[in-house]
Amino acid sequence: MKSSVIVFPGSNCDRDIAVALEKMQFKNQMVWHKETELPKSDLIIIPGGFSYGDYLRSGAIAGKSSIINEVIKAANSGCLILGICNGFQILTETGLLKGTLLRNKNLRFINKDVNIKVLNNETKFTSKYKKNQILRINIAHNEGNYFTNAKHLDEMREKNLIAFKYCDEKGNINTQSNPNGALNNIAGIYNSKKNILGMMPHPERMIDKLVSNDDGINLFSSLLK
Amino acid sequence: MKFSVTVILKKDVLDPQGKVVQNTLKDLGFLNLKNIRQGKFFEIELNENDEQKAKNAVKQMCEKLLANLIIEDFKISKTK
Amino acid sequence: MKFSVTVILKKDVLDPQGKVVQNTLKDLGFLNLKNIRQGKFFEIELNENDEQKAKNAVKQMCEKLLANLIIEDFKISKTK
Amino acid sequence: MKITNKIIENHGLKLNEYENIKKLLKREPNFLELGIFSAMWNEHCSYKSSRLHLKNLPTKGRQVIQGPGENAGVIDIGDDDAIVFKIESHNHPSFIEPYQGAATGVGGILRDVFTMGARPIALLNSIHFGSPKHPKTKSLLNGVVSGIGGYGNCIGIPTVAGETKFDETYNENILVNAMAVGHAKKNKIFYSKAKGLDKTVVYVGSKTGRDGIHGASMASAEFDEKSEEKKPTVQVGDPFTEKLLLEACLELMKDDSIIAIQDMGAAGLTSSSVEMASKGSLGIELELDKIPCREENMTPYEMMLSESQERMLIILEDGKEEYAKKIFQKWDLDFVIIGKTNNDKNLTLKFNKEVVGKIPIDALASKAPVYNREWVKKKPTQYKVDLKKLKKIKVEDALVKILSSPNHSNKSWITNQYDQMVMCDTIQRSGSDAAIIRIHNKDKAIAVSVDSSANYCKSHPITGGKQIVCENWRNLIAVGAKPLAITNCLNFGNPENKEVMGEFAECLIGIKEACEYLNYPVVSGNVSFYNGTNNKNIYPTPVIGGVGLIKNVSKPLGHNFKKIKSNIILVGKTFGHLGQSCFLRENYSINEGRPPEVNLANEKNNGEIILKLFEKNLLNSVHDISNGGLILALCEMSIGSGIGINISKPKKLRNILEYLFGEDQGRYILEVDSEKVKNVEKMLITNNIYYENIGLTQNKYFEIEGEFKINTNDLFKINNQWYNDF
Ligand SMILES: Nc1ncnc2c1ncn2[C@@H]1O[C@H](COP(=O)(O)OP(=O)(O)O)[C@@H](O)[C@H]1O
Ligand SMILES: [Mg+2]
Repeated sequence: MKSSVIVFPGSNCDRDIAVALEKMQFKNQMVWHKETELPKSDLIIIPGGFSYGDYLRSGAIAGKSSIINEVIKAANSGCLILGICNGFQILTETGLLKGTLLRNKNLRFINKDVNIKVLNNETKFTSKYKKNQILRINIAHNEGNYFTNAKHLDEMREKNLIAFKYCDEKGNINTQSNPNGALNNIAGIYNSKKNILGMMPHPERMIDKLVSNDDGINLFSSLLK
Repeated sequence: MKFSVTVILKKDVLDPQGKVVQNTLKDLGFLNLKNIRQGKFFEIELNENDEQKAKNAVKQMCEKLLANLIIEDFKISKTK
Repeated sequence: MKFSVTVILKKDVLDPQGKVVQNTLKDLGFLNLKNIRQGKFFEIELNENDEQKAKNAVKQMCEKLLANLIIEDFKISKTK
Repeated sequence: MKITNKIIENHGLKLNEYENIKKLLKREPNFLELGIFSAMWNEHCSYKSSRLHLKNLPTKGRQVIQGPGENAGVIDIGDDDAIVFKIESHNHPSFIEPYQGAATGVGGILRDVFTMGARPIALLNSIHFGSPKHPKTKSLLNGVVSGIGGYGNCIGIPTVAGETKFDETYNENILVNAMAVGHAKKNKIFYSKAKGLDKTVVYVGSKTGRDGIHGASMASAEFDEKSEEKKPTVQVGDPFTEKLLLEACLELMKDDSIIAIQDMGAAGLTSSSVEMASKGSLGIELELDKIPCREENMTPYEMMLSESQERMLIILEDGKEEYAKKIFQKWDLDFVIIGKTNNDKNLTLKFNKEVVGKIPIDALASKAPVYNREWVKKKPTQYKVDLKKLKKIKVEDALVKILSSPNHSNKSWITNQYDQMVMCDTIQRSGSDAAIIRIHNKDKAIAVSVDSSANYCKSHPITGGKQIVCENWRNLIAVGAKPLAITNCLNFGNPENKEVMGEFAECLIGIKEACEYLNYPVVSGNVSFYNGTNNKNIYPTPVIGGVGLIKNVSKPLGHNFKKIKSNIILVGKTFGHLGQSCFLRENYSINEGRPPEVNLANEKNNGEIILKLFEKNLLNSVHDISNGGLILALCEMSIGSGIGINISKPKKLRNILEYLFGEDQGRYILEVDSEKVKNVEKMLITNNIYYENIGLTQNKYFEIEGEFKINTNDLFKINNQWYNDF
């Protein structure tokens, strides 16, 4: 399995994701944003961080970089794309995923472990999880408040495109278990072909029991298959 | 030639920032505040004498980068 | 009564955001861009018919919350 | 421009200092030169009031690779690994503009660490605010916390520990101290000492603007009503550019292109160039036309004194210019050759081909003034607490009062705004006695903590000085780390006041004694004087940042109780000392009294035995006892876990309040499995350690027999209320 991690100026979870991919035996390459060509890959990851300082809007400027055109091409030809945190924001800015990520409801940066529920385990990203499994996973963002229009929300419900929702430890999805105000507690979504996943929580931070837990491992092992 | 551009969230988009600002202002005692919306503001200076061309360029800047048309509207006006 | 307020960094204060936006616009091919500065924009609606009073309230909002006077200047204008 | 007395004063120089400048130059300085002297001779850069006292601190040890005098201290943690760390204050800028002040404080201390070739791996902060009731406190707290987070989160370095305190003494002068810790290879440490003639001097990073001109002299002056007017000096941080600068510098450092490197911190280009030349006993010539400027028409004066952030000065080996330039271009950063080293031992400044300033380097550095300021000893207070004379209070009520007070409330409102996990090596996050950061790809880790005790230092500076070093040591021990070395940030009032100077001198005596006894040397630090307004000085607030080593890292114990029916063992003697306790302050507003005595021998013995118990895996959890005494420490262990306790009243002590709330030093609480108790006790006894078996953990209820019983959930709520309402 060949993976590529796109590195923008200001990306800062690039090393963390590379460590995770290597640990899971992916053949990984780091791709600097000024490159005009992507190495052949089965999986492209846009990591978290503050690309271009999150200036203007988070993800906006990275969304205009030359490498992103290559990512769009790859996506259209069916390559798997995973955007984590800032990566998710970049994917919405390019239009590969619909909707947008607004400022957190409390207007503060939030870093903590939260619970999320796996809504759809029939995708290339989540096949190793059980349906409705609850994961404990770290979030760290200023703009994670997912928003989209009613039509798109309906479409996502119909086609099962909502990947994860924030919930409490018992799996209840409600306002109390919503850390950032995201519409319907949405923590991650797919595009309609389900080859693109954008998520705010950081699976790469959950692969080592010494640091946290290993709830993120199955995301990578699902992809390996 | 100088332009000023305002970018603001579309009406049907949730505005967490505006809401917090509104509540804070109310707490500060501004009881006659009816509504406040927050957006971005740009002051753009171009090396271009043809007003139509300049305006067009600014419009493109907005469409390509400065505004996210899915959630935001923009307005351009010429300043002296 | 409606007002619009723009808040912008004082001259000489570093504007990291503006710098990155400017470079990106250049990269996108807007070569005649001379300068861009980014600020905040507010649309404020008040339940108040006395223009002087209303303006005063908006000014106070700016001073107390909307602008950081240490590094920012603000401008108020009445809109219809 | 004619240099008048007024101009001299505005530069923060005294008239006799000006006379001295003329003697050293053998002529009158011009305006640019005067500016440069003022930047180098002010308190912040010259350490003129503190130097004589700092000299006495212990700075050596087998673990020390580089002590004070460089950008940061360096210690050896075995194999080929070194840890580089330092703490710095950004008090005055943060009071004027809390977000940017705090942010640039973090940016500045990070540069100190990566200049030395280290990748930063952790950030800490110590922040002190005025009374929560003071009208400015709320916005200052908000601004400072989001500024610290804003910078650290963006650049991608975890902020893992700190302390947050409120006291009236900081109403008009908050403290914002930031500490950075980095990891380097022992044989790849970079220093600021220039070497060699005719070597290229390069400017890299952001452009120079008019920001922060005279920042260093602002940090060396008291505040008064007019300080609001000093606003234009506010610097804005750009963590995005700093991230690029960090990566570019570390990339260049992979080979041997760099002779010397120095970040531009306080007094910008002036102090960086002078320091490099001074350390290398060389001269340096700069062509100021080449400086990349952000604004139009900047003068040499402005360029030399600007404190624009995210800039570095590098001296390169011959022939490396092109190679280095490519790296900085890749990261979209300015890279400009601005000068050369020479052997005439002057700072020579050229502008438009003309020499506009020429000053002997030693006049700016080694011949800068050093003062032996007058100081007086603190008279120890005679005040003794007499509980009988105070209004009666129930244990439970006193506890609730403390737990819900701003100073003792749970800090997650703050720590949740910091990315603590990025880099994926944070083994123990905020909320415990010390944070633990694994060395990437290795089995070892470091523990870090920052501590201060201003009220102890105010009451009895020598004891206070000792106590903070010990408390910091104890916090590292409590997570199983062997304490190695410290950095310190000395926040004091006006040194021209002899009481303040006395507090400074005596705190340092205390720090020195404790560091020597514990073999806990000082490897870096920072002094911040003039914290006060119109002759009202803050309490003396030295802050200690410590680093310890965990050789074989495993899942940390933390201080949360793990099981019910474990034994609770109290290590160390309880005398019931209530002077300066938070019990008296929170419940009776009594600020008098002496701080608890520090017994260094006990401190050391108790700490060392705890480490042995760790090694033998005999403990379930550990917590040190500090502010609030035994009961508060027990509460903290319960709140995090939901597991309660059941302890009986002491038989010997006269008074239960003294027993539970006394702040006697050198104590720890251990949670031990019942099967292991024998073993633990045996080790304590053979090592002559005083201990008491005080009770057991139990389900859900926090209970002092015959006194009160409270649900741990309620304790949690009480402890978590304040910030949420804030
Ligand atoms: N400003 C801050 N930044 C990061 N962590 C903080 C801050 N303030 C407090 N903390 C964390 O909160 C916890 C409790 O702090 P404190 O009561 O000072 O601990 P201790 O008494 O053990 O030194 C510690 O883990 C500390 O690191
Ligand atoms: Mg502690």
